Amino acid sequence: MAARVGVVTFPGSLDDRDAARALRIAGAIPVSLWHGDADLQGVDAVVLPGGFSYGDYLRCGAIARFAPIMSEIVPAARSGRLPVLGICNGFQILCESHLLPGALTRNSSRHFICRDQLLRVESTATAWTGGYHVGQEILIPLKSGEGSYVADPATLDRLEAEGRVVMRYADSAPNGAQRDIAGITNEHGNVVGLMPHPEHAVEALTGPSVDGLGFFTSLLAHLAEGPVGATATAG
Amino acid sequence: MARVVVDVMLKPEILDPQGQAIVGACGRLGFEGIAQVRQGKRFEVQVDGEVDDAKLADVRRLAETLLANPVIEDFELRVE
Amino acid sequence: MARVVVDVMLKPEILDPQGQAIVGACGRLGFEGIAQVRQGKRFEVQVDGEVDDAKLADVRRLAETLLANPVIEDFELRVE
Amino acid sequence: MPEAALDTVAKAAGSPEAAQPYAELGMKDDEYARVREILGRRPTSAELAIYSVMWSEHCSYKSSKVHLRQFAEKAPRNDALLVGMGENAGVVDVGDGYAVTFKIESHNHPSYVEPHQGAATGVGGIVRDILTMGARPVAVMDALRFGPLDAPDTRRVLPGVVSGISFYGNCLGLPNIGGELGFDPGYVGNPLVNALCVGVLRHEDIKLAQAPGPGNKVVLFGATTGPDGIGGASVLASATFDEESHAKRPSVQVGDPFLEKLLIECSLELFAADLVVGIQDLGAAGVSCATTELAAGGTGGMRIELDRVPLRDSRLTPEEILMSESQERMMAIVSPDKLAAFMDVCAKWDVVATVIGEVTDVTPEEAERGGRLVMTWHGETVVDMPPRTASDEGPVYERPIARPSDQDALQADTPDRLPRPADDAELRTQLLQVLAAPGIADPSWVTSQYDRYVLGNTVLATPDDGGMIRITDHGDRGVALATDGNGRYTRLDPYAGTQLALAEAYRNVAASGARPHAVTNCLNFGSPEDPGVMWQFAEATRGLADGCHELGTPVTGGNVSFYNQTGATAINPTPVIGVLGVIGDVRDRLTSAFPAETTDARLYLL
Ligand SMILES: Nc1ncnc2c1ncn2[C@@H]1O[C@H](COP(=O)(O)OP(=O)(O)O)[C@@H](O)[C@H]1O
Repeated sequence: MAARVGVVTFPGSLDDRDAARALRIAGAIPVSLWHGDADLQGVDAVVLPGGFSYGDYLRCGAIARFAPIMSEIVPAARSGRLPVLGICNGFQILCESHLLPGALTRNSSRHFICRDQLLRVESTATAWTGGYHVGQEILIPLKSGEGSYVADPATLDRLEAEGRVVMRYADSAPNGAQRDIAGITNEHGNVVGLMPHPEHAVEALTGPSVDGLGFFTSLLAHLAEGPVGATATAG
Repeated sequence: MARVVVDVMLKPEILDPQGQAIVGACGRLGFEGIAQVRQGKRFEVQVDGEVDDAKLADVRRLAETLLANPVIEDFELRVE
Repeated sequence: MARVVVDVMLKPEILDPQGQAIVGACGRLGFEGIAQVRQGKRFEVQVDGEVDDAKLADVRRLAETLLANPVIEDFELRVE
Repeated sequence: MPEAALDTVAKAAGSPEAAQPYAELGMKDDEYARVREILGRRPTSAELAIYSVMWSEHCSYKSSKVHLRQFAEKAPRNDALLVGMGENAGVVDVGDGYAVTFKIESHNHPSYVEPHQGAATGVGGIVRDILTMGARPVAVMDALRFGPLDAPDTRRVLPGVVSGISFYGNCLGLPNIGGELGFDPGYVGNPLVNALCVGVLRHEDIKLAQAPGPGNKVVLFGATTGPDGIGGASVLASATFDEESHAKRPSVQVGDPFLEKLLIECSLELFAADLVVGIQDLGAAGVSCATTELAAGGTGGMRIELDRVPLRDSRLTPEEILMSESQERMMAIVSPDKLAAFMDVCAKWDVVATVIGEVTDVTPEEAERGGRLVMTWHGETVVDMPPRTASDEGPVYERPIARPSDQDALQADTPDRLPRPADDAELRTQLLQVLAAPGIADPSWVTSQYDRYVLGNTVLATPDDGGMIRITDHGDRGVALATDGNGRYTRLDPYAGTQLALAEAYRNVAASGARPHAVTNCLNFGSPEDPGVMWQFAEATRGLADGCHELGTPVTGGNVSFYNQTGATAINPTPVIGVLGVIGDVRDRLTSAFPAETTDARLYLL
């Protein structure tokens, strides 16, 4: 049976339909989850999509973190059970929820940046990147105003040491992200936060490439294999 | 080095969507008795040397032209 | 109704592109002697009734959980 | 603040001689006299507020109407047009039961006053127009004109405008699929910010601005009403921007794209559940416009309790509520049995919704007079007027027209007198100059601030000549769009210049592989009270109507922006023409670049 993957819609989510489309193309069944329902409907994994939840007025992701659905997602994700991919605003929500360390701050250019971005895969030991190979370069859109990843040096060192930097901007970070970090994972490898948008690179017609599909097909392969811990060590 | 703080707030008649979003969140998070929140900007301006009248006038001009948008915002200035 | 002001500033070690851009602009606009500018947020929180210790504790909790992100920001609170 | 005395209908009837500030509200003596004639008494101040905004140039098209008629009169026969001009936006059949609606609108003056918010609310306004037709907005474009890059004011205006469009459009989740960026000294004190939105709907989902069915409820939903842009409709949008209006500047409209996003999702859910009978967005003339237009489009009768309008500032007077331009508001007509379901959907999206009145029956005599709109304020009647006289029967002017005296000299001044490059080096220098001109050079410093990927259906966007989107998630049908305009050409020859703009947009669409289907336009001109400007306008509209006739492509809507001038100096006449095309299979689209895999291909110059 095809995997059922939830896509959460917060007020102000924008890329939820795109994430659902990407999952469908990858062969999963997207399940729409509403921020106000504390109910995961038994999904096998969750995508927190991009957008401007609550207008991002206070701080990106700061208000969405407290949505009822997050009260279900956070414990399941923290325990390593539930694979969660946070894209852009979703990444910000994961940081605000302390599922991932660090924070995302204003681009160093102070402008919103929409561009096709080359990334280098740094870790395949996650639920979402097992199908790539380390060192592979992929081209997917980056579109954000607050995409500059920051954390204190100790945290950064730990992330590096534990192999938890998942993607880096090839060349250099266009937004000022520390150590060119574009995406990271938690200690179990089930939670991944990524600033660029793989769901916008799943069809040759509408994306700069189809390189983003790998996130979603990786998840399906991972779910087919069994529990997260197994792949995390096998990766 | 001395510091001048410039507080910039939206004029009271101007819509403040940010403040509204926060009040909404307060309600959902169970913070009672929060009647209104307005969000503005705070600038900490470090000036070289003492803050004399001329410096202060400079910072005021800076606030008017750069830090605040007088069409929609008011500002206040104080030496700290 | 009483007002509690919450000032939120980026921690000193975190890059503040806004502040830097302002310092840069100061130079171009001929404002001399501006050594540094940092931009933060100012929240004016109106609470119902008096600001007693319990209310203040509430606002502090609000600041910690919602208004500021302790990973990158510090905050200060004062009754006005 | 002292409570202003309430001006009621009873008071108005008893004090015919009371002096009224109609001139300050932009009304002419004869217009005011006509209001008195219609009402058979002096208007109340609330009625005066309604007539002044509804009869403003901006809302009534009083100077342009006689010229715009030819778009319909000369319109080619076209079965694709499902809704023509006159509604919020035209609707075009694109096949398979789908339709698209698109329109371009100006927000020039507000963007000069406060560039970021002005441009942002410009996007917000056009998106609500499209939503109001029953469509899901799916893409935006922006056509911009500024003074020279090194003009001091350009430094204030340009970044603000771009950040405003970026902020609002990105936050709404609408891909920006194209636009224009032009520079000319004429736009220093008067930038042009024209925003286009396109939406997709099924044929059966078309919604109209009408209020049929006595007993149906009038519901205001969305943002609360504040003092935004009060007087803006008549002062800001249609009067010359000068020092004086600087001084009495009304409070600037601030956009809340987050609320607009909720409003979009909420409205689409309301439409899908068939919970609205008629709908109108609140634009420049706010409640005045929505109530008079909805009533006029229905039974003609409506009763409104103005004190029920939820306010952001409790001190607002009825007149101010009627003139407020607060953004992100809509008005719906809802049958009583569906009201509870309507309110539930609004609550789901955290959208405030309030019943403020109901549709009423009118007698045949009242219908004859233009219907009957009654508004009360805490029980006192402050408005009692025939709504159609405000919405449809405003003044219409045949403004004097005169070919500018310098037109011949301008046309005689051909490029022939310019020196030709003497050698290769000079040619090279000149070419580099042209390529480096900000209007020609790579605009990605602007376009990279716009999200072009969101919704996942963008097939072509910057840097291609036109934008193209797939209109459904499951098929391959798409539409292409391009906007073009050239103020210098149009100044030289308004008739031909407008046709050139049309032809360029048409070619851009055709070159993408789509078949041009419909035309929208935003006519940016100086003061209609200047006969020279009016001549330009007459020539431009004639050129567009003839051109559309020739090409067999109808004008489905548009917008007129007059009074684009600094002091007595008008901008170059700048009609911006948008063309929409249809493509059966977006996979057949053509990009502007040479495909990477082509070698040995031949180049043809047509
Ligand atoms: N203000 C704008 N907003 C969005 N896209 C724009 C804007 N200005 C220019 N573009 C896009 O940039 C590209 C190049 O623009 P331009 O040089 O004006 O094109 P053209 O060669 O057709 O005149 C086009 O894809 C155009 O749609």
